[in-house]
Amino acid sequence: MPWQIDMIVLFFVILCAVAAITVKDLLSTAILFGAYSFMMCLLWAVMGAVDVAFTEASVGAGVSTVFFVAAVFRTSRRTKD
Amino acid sequence: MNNYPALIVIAPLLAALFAGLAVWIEDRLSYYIAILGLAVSSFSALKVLIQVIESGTIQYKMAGWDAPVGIEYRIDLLNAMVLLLISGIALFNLIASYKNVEQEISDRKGSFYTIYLLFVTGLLGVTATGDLFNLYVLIEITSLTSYAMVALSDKDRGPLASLNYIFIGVIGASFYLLGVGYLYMKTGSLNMMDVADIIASQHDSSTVLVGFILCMIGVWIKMALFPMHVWLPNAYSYSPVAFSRVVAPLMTKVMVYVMIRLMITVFGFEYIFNTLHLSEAVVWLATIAVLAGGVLALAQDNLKKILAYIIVCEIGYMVGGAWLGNQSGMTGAILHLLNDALMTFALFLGLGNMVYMLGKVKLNNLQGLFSRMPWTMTGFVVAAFSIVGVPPTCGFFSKWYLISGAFEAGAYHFAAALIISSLICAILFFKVFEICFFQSSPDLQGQGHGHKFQVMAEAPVSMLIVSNLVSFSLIVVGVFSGTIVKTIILPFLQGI
Amino acid sequence: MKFFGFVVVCLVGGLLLYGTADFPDWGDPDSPASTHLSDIYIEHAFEQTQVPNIVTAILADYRGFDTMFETAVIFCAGLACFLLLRDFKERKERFYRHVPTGVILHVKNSKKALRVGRDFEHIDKDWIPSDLIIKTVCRILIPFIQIYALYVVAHGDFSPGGGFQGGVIFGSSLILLAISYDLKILVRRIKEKVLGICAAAGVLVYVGIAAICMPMGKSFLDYSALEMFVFDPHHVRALGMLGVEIGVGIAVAAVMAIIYINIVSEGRHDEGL
Amino acid sequence: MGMTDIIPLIVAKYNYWLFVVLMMIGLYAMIAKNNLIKKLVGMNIFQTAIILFYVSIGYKSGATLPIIQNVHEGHGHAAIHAADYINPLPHVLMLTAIVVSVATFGVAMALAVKIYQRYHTLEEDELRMRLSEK
Repeated sequence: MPWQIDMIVLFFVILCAVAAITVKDLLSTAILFGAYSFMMCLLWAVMGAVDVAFTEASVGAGVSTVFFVAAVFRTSRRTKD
Repeated sequence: MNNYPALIVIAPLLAALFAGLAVWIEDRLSYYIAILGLAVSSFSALKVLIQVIESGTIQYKMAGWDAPVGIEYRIDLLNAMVLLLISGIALFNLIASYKNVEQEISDRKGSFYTIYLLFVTGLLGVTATGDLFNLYVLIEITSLTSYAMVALSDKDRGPLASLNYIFIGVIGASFYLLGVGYLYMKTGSLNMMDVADIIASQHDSSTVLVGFILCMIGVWIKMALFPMHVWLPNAYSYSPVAFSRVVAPLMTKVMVYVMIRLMITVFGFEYIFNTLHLSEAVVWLATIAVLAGGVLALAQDNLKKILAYIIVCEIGYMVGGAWLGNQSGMTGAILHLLNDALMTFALFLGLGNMVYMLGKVKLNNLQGLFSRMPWTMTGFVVAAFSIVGVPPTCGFFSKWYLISGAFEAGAYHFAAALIISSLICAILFFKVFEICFFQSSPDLQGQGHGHKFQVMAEAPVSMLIVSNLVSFSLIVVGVFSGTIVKTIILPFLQGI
Repeated sequence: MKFFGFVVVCLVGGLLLYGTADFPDWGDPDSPASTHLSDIYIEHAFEQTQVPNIVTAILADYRGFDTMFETAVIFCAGLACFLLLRDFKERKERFYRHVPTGVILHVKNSKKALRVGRDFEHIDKDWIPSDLIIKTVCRILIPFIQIYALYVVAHGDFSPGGGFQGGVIFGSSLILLAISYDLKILVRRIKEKVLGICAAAGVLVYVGIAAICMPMGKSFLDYSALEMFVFDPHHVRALGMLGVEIGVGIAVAAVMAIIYINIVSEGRHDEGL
Repeated sequence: MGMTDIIPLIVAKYNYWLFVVLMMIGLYAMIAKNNLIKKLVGMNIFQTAIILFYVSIGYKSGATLPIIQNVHEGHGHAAIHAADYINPLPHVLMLTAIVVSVATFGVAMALAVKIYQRYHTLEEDELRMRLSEK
């Protein structure tokens, strides 16, 4: 498996992670978090862990993000950092 | 086919699920299901302990697969003892808790018992398993249940304390998982015995070293060793009393058990004490933990918090004893694991009775308690004596082993810390007793009855029986300490 | 706190990097992890369990004991959310919409509840008219998502997937129903009681199948004890795995819905996204 | 050491280095961030980084997915070579770990909602202020 693909995806994963924790709006964090999970899922698919990738796609990028949005809906989007 | 080892863990799990179903049919049923499940579990644990004493280590292959391929339960003298301890304490606590639960969480009893059973299942599984990853999953069950419980009771601060507990708990469990990953990297196996065989030839690997450190830090966080203890006092004082009575004696002790298991079975003394040179640092850490726990306990004014900090102090005893690197120290640590679980349980039973009758347990609420709740206080005093280490209660004997181990190892600072902390505990409890004994309750004093007679307002009989029975067992265990050491602990240590 | 965090991160990061020094290369086929147990599983899994997806074979058979507790963790999470958030008190304020005219009424006293019928409907506080396109598309999609979820559960032996993934997908189809229409419709269609019972019963299916093996004379979870119950003894392990995967699927789907409903309605089960 | 030596070293190890970086991003967010939800995001990054680590352990170059091919054609069991398939064990472990992490995440979100109900804020410093007022 070409390691170049792995490296590029990994770069995006780290980018999404940093963005998710620095952006100053929790709804944006939720979306970036979903993107992060999906990038992670791609990374695992590249490494051949299809079952794990499938689970992450349905859980991390799917249901977790929905929980996240639901919680933000019931709390607030405001964040200081 | 001998299915008792599996039954110890499965019975409470099945009971939890049936209790979870019973919530939707009839709430009261769940209590009886819980009692039944834990009774089966305790009985199996007793059977297993007898079998292990008679015929040695039992291996139970889950799904019928041989050890490194499948998951195995490997029950030797140490975990047979701890299993009986856990299931017994959980059962007795359940008997004593009926009224507490009615009082505190009457609208969600069924769910409470379900969570309680799942928690006990987790503890039992952690103790019985011989597989590193299975251990992680079960630690997560115990953690998740305790997060829920901490948030439940105290409506005010509970949720925040629980969320902080989640953060620390996740870091602890993740460090452990990461450590297992590092070991897996070098060994390719997850079974404890198998991993031990493979790393025996890789003692100089930095990966194994980091794996070891990560596992230890994870377990220390989970057991609240001193600098990592911040979550414990809040977590234990906010959970419902019926739950804190089981989580306080068992959760930390089970983590101490995990530490001892990792040290003995997976890494081996040879690696820890001869290849690494960490033991002195850890004994110093334990010394600081013992002293800090004692001092912090002195500063509290709430009985729940005092007891929580005493636990922090006791953890220092066990960690220090295990890391002294000699037989007396390890014997002391294992014996103290047993004794401390019983002592803490007895103390928290007394606390539960007080909470039931008084509501709040700040120190100035406790005035005149000796005359109002004499039976509760009898049990409480015996437990307190045992914590201080007065013979013939069991606390004395384990401290004896620990101190002699400390002298053997030349760790005089640790021995000194043990003695100082015993003094601190003595001061602390006499302060409590003074309030309970000499000062009479203010609301009763002013009523002008003419004579100093106070109404007895004792907790229900079921709670009293359990609390006095457990306190009595402290003396029994103390008297039979020699037998326990000879039949269980020494054969275990020699069999390594 | 920032400085403290930075110090901790540097220390831990340094420790972890120190540990990587002795790692085998990434992707090295001869690393201990890829040779010791892995080879046994790869070479024997199919022959012993008749399941081509080795991950499923390990998940539900060799290490099925882990998976059982994993399902218990999920059940526990659902129960915890229920226990923490569920609030049986009704909201005092209510909002109604007069359907023919579109006028919205705000009733502050809960005793003066309006009768919900053809004229009035009970609506959320932050009600916005639902979009016809979204509704229609979701109505078409949901059955397909559910069938796909069942496929993922049933086909987990042969392809990626299994009870957990299928359960999550099924649960998300329920959540989609709530998002596209209204939380009330979901709660009305699937009662809380049904979800609660499904969550416990799903785990019970797993533990039950595993426990039946004990009185049959084999150890816990040893599916080969179930030979007399199945029509095809050669595939007894594969069928046992299918059984437990179905249990996992039921439990997970129910728990996902429970968590979502409780979070989004703050435990009141009346209004939400 | 020329370029030709460095690249294989980087290729061999970069995955592990970057997993450490990712994990430390999560840990830092958990410790240093002020908002509870941000901390939760950090927690999730921390956990997924560990999963990434395990999945990286399982990767084997020159091997394919751990699903046995051609089962319906070949009747014998002889044709399975361990070197052809990726190590499946870490995948199994990580499925469990993902489940555990989503369970924790759900409970934590429920707690966050409950904290907000009570204090109308999720910022730690404000929460601390509210608590000390009482």
